[in-house]
Amino acid sequence: MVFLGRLADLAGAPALELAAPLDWAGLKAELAPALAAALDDPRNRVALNGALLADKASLQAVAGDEIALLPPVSGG
Amino acid sequence: MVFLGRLADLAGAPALELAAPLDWAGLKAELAPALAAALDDPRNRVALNGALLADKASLQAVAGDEIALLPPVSGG
Amino acid sequence: MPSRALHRDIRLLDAPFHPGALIGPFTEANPGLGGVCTFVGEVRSDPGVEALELTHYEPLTLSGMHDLADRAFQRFTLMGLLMVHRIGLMRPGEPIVCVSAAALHRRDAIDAVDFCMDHLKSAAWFWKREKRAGQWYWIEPREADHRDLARWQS
Amino acid sequence: MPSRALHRDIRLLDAPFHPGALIGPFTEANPGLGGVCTFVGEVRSDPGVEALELTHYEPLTLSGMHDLADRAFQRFTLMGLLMVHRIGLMRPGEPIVCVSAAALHRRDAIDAVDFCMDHLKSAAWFWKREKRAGQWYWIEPREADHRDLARWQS
Repeated sequence: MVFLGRLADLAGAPALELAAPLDWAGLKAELAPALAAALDDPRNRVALNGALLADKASLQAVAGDEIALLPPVSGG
Repeated sequence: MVFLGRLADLAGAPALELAAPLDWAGLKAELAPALAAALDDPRNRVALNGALLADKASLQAVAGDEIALLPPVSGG
Repeated sequence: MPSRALHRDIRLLDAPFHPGALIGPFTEANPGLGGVCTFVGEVRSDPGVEALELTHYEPLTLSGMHDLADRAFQRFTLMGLLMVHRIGLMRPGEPIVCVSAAALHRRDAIDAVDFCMDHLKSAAWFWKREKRAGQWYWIEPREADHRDLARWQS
Repeated sequence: MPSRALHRDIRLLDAPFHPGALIGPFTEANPGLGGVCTFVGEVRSDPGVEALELTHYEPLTLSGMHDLADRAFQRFTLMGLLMVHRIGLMRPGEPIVCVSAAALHRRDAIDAVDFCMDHLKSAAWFWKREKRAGQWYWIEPREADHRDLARWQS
């Protein structure tokens, strides 16, 4: 799982290895409370293998998948 | 007197020497009818020594003055 | 000019670049153009700012810039579009973005650059932080950037 | 940046010029800028057009460009403004106008270029004619140019 922008600071690292498979509830259970809360924040988007999820809670990740947690962008 | 843009074609030359002094009526009397009509056309502006006249008919030119007849501009 | 290929050059660069070296070839690649509009953004010399870092998310950022170019080509009558964006660590004075649009008419060229810049500033996948007094601070989106973006919704 | 001089470069040129050679020094003359917007207009390769000639009236044209620059500096927050316009005989593909604005913020730079171009196109003292099949034809102002100009009246 990769964390972008300020969420990398919150996670303490730009990436984290998690055991698959994972659904939304499983993912939140694996993360520290602050990161689980960031997952729920509607301003933060989730991408699976480079594709944004329209409905984050529908996440279904299997071994080898890359989950990305993306905070609001802050400009070029 | 100088003629800009298409008015130089109408005048047959870019410039013309006229005897001074000249007021508006005197200027029109010196010019061919087509040019006199162009003078009256409100789309054409008149400058005296590089300064646009707000009221063309107030023209008072003396020896050495440059009168310019300026048609609508057509872009850079 | 029937069915000539549209010229498109979209890049993410992780090292300093010289906009002038891009614009000459871009202009020459669009013969017959009426006008070229170019915007170059540089890292401002704000007091106390030592460096700027732009992070991107590779699977989204470049494809997002291509989507933006597609929309610019749909919305404006363009001959060519150049969109180059820095990522990584930058110092004040370094170019950070260069967008150039070539068109038959100036309105399309100017508006396309305006459109692309507004979207790059507040809808592209970049995260920016700046270093002041040895500390990094994340930059929040500016309200003015959101207002600029909203101009294109109509 | 307290009380730094504003950089202004306004010129009429009667021979071909290379915009790239103007923009580099212009950008360097405005250290600390946030963005530079540049528009370059070229003589379009319209079918049948062999040449273009721009006439000006020297006592009005250059001073009119300076007045326009004054208004741009009043209306937008600019650091520098470059406005270079060709006069005389030109061939398709030759640059005819180059306007560049440097500012702390992109909105000012882009809008200033847009403003100057609209005024140069339909309110500056130039007369244009083009040669087709060996004959010269005077160009009338385009309706679109008047509409573009009217955007700035409010």
